[in-house]
Amino acid sequence: TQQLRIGLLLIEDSIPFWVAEQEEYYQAHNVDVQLIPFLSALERDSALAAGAIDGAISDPIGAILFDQGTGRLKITSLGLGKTPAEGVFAILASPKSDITTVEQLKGVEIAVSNSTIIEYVTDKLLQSQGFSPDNYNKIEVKKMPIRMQMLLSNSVSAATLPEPLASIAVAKGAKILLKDSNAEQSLSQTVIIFRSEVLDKKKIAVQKFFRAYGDAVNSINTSPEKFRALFLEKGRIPAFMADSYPIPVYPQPEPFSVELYQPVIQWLVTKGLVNEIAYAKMVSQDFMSVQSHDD
Amino acid sequence: MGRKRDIFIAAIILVLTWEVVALLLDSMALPQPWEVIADFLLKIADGRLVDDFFISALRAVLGIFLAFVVAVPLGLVVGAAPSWRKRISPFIYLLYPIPHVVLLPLVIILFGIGEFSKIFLIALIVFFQVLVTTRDGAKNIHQNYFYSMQTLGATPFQVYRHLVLPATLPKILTAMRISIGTAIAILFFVESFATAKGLGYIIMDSWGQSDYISLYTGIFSMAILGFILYMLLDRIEQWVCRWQIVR
Amino acid sequence: MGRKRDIFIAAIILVLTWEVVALLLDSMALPQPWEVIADFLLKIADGRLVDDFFISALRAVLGIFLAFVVAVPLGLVVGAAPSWRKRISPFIYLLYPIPHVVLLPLVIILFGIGEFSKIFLIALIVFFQVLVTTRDGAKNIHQNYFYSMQTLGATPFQVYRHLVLPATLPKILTAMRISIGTAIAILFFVESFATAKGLGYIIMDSWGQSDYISLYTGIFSMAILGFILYMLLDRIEQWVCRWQIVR
Amino acid sequence: MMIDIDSVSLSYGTQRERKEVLNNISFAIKPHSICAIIGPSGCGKSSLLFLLAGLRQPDSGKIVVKGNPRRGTILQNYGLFPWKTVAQNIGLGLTLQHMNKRQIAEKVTALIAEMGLTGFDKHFPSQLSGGMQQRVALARSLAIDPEILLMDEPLSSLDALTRERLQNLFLQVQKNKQITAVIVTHSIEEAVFLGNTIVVLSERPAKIVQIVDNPQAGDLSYRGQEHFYSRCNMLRNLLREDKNG
Amino acid sequence: MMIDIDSVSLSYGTQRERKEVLNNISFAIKPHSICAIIGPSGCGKSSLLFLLAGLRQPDSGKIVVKGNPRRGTILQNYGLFPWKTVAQNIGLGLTLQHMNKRQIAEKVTALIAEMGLTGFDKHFPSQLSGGMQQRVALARSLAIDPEILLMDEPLSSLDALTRERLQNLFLQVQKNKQITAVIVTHSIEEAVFLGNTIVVLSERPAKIVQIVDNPQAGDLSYRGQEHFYSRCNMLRNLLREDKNG
Ligand SMILES: Nc1ncnc2c1ncn2[C@@H]1O[C@H](COP(=O)(O)OP(=O)(O)OP(=O)(O)O)[C@@H](O)[C@H]1O
Ligand SMILES: Nc1ncnc2c1ncn2[C@@H]1O[C@H](COP(=O)(O)OP(=O)(O)OP(=O)(O)O)[C@@H](O)[C@H]1O
Ligand SMILES: [Mg+2]
Ligand SMILES: [Mg+2]
Repeated sequence: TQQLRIGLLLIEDSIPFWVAEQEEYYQAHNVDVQLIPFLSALERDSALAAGAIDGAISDPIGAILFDQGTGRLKITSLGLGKTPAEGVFAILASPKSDITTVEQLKGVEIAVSNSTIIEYVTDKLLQSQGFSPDNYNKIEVKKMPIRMQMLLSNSVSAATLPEPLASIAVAKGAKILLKDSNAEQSLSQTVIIFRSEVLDKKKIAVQKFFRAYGDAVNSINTSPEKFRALFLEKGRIPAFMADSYPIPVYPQPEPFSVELYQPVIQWLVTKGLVNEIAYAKMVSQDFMSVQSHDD
Repeated sequence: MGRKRDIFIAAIILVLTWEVVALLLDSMALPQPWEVIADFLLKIADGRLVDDFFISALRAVLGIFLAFVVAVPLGLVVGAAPSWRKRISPFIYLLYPIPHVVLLPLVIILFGIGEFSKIFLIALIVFFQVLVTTRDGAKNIHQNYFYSMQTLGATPFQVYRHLVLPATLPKILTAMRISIGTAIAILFFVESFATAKGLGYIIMDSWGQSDYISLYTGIFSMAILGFILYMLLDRIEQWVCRWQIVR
Repeated sequence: MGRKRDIFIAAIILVLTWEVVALLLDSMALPQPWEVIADFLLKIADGRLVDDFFISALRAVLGIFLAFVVAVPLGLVVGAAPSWRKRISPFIYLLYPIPHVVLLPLVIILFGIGEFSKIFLIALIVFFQVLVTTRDGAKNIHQNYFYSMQTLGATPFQVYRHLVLPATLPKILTAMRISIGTAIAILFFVESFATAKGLGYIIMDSWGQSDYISLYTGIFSMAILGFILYMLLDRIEQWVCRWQIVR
Repeated sequence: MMIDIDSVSLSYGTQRERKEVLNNISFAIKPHSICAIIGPSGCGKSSLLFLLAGLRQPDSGKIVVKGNPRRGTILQNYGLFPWKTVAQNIGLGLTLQHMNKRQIAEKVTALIAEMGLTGFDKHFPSQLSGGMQQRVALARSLAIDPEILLMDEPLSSLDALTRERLQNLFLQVQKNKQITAVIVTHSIEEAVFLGNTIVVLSERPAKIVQIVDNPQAGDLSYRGQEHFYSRCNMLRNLLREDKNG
Repeated sequence: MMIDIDSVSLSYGTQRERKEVLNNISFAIKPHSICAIIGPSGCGKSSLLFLLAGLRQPDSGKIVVKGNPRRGTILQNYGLFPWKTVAQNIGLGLTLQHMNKRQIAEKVTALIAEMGLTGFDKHFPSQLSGGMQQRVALARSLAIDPEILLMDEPLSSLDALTRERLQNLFLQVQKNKQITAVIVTHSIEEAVFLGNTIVVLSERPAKIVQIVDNPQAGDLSYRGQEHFYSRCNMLRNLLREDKNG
């Protein structure tokens, strides 16, 4: 059997992968999947570039930037983020600042990580509030924990953070100004990506993988509490919100839609980070067609 | 023993300073020492930390070992033979100042994402520090010693064995000290991929969750790991450099 | 001059090796040298890279300077005075092996997000390397020199000025070499917050975008920056250590 | 400057493996006189000089020097600083006393000439021959106008003629400046020519074999006289007897 | 082992600042004889020995040694290795020749005894007195049974009695093993007692003042004879004249 090595970040989006492993769905579908944890996108992308992993969990911005139109990888499936409610990002104000409304963000420096989903969500959220790009300044802080710490110590007045850091920051007194879970449309998603080469050579294995993944999604959605321990561990949920943290409803794997793709590629093109890449070139449709809806 | 007392006093002073600074700053970014020490003891007691400790120690020590095996002989030759020095130094000067962690993708291509890549990355970074220190040490050996060796009809290998190596040994030990510090300090980087074990992983993971108590438990463990290695090294030094003590 | 030729040959060999490896691996993670050099020249020509180069150079040099100003005098005293050595060494051994980059949040709380925090972080990491090297260097000064100083009625300060400092100078230069490598190599870390300038920023930014050509342009620039600093240092060494050359 | 050495003992090594080097040594050195110390190689002469220079403390007994005289010391291995030039080495003691640069330069130039080292002021010690290094060490200790001068085989690497010339020079300086001097030497002739008193030490651990009064010492014509040779022979016999019996 | 020194010249320093040290030196050393070299301090004796030992190359001229004899060399500064014990230092040459450990130990023990260093075999050089270090250096060069022995002031730090004893020992070994030896010395008496030929060098740059044949050298009774003293005086005058004229 062919082996698939999949790079995972320790976030709640990757729970189905772990559930499939724990429940032995991979064996059931006769596919050998090896899950490899990474602590940040940087190391994951390095492994991907090196060909040491076949697929990974990522976000659309990261995936497109990695590919640059070269066809090195394809977005194979949507993970979490089909609906706005599944959004995990928030723009927060420092506990010590007197910013309480979105309007006050004008002219303020907001800590983000350039050319990532963080910057994307920040732009989208603020522009949906009628901000123009020169209404606000972004300040680059690559590392998430540092960004949060800078926010809490008032080194910056505002910052964009994902969960669970956003919740931790709130617990420390930071104020949420905007959340993408409150947006009108989904701004942030996770996606499952595979290297094109793998999709060619191990097509069957990838299909089997998605079937196992689908089984895991079903299991979680049927009895989420059964997997809370695994969820808390692999999702790295802080202890203080362990019990209350809602386990999301995971969608079945499905192709990344044009509606979700368009705004992302446009933002990237406008920023001059990539040239226009056709939807069909970046996104694969093949692997869901065989998906059996047996729930 | 006076030595034990000195260490004890130093530890007390450090913890007290830490406590005072923590109280003054009153920030989650610096928890108080007792919280950290309690967490540390708890995790040691229930065995969770022990594995991490040993796996990190192993990675660091193997990385250092690998670096030394290559860098010390090379450094001795490059330092002691002016013609080699002239030729090899430009390579060192061009290759040392690049941030080797950035070569991670390359390392992964060459060695995969297993243990060896981690150890290799440690070795790569430590390698240059050892090479430069050994080279500079071997360079400063007084010419008269070479003359003495020559008059005794030593072969080039014997010159290294009986002169260059022992004369450079104190500097090699310095290099070892620097390596220990470096190797442990970069664990946090090499343990952030394809592993869920090790002090570096603990640190990066807790950092990502802003769990500063665990973070400092990791730092605290690293300090202890380094300290143990340093104590071992001081023992070794006392043995191999006896001739420097007696004078 | 033979020296220039050696450097030239080394550069050629490195680029050729790189080319061969790049061709063999055929991976996006290692672009070919000509792509990188073209990118480098282009960015130099249109001035984009020049700023980054100088700002990184400045940060590295200031960080090293700051570390030396504190670590050298301390290292000399700790190395040359056994009573100090016994007392201070435990602090070094406990504090050196922790990954200082993890203390960044603390540094930001103390010094804000401006330039000084960056320079301080470089200084902090380099500090221990300089301290250990200087200390070990000062420790190995032969007792007879101290006796000579004593017979001439030197004050403690004069002993440092006329004996300990010049005798340790070759090791301080070694420390300087290690520092240059380290300081440049950690730029990628200290330039990842609150700045959009510097070779480190370029590297992290391109890495994040998997833009490996820019990434290697950054690495390439760092190699050149380090190389320039090393050449300067060799000049300085030839001057201050004349007495070692003539023998 | 009276120097009083009172039942001094010294050992080296650890508790487990002690080597006794000086065994209950007592003698006095008269002000403005020269005391020569002779004895077999390895007996403890240099160790005794270390004690006199205050570089080590005796295990028991004490050494009393009245007042706080300026001491010049020449150790057996020259003790020159390799990173300083000849001129810097010679002037070091003066530099440490914050004498002004011009005065130092004058004094150093004069000493360099007297030592026959003209033209070598900018050389480093490693560029000198053994005998030249020794002369630099001598010049360095004379530069500070010492009241007490302690010398450990200061002329051992010099050829016979240079040695005699520097013995004469030393005598002249010693008389002019009223220096109290101790010279450790393995040359019996040198001891007899220079030493107003000659302390003869035994094999290790060094005990005093005899303290010889030598009133004619320092007389430039002494060297040729028969009396000089008989003195030398007497000392030689003293040493030989100690060795054999 | 015939050694032929043919119009050898040597300078130190850079193009800009050259110091000529040896100026056109020619002489031959007969097989199995002892050649003593004397001359004023700093004239170039050690430099000449460096050339003989093959440690430096002359600027012009050449040095011819027939065959490839084992050479023992004692440099002026002992050249002991501080990280090796007395026994290890003495045995080093043999270790380098891969002699077996037991044989080395035997030979070393015998030499240590002859040098009067018994009990110090495990000491490091820094724990020895100057004269003891010099004896270790002598022992080290004798250990390898050299065919040619080159010695730069090998006995300069020894007291008169030890020095005489070791001169006698050296003579005995030299005769037994038919060693060709060169000894640089600043003691005219030593040169006359040991040197079958005595090469007298002038002040720097060293030229040959005279080559003195000294047939009685090596005769143990020579030292007491009147002829011995007149030889010494003759050499002293040679040196003095060169200096003054
Ligand atoms: N490395 C060097 N660089 C420059 N000059 C040197 C060097 N070595 C020796 N000299 C010079 O060469 C001359 C001869 O030195 P050498 O050591 O041969 O003298 P020597 O006859 O052995 O004197 P001594 O009796 O004092 O040992 C000296 O003037 C010395 O300054
Ligand atoms: N640091 C040391 N550790 C141990 N033993 C030592 C040390 N220094 C000297 N000794 C021993 O002390 C004894 C006397 O040494 P010292 O140097 O005083 O002799 P000396 O009379 O000056 O001999 P020389 O005439 O050979 O210079 C020697 O046996 C030597 O081995
Ligand atoms: Mg002595
Ligand atoms: Mg000489």
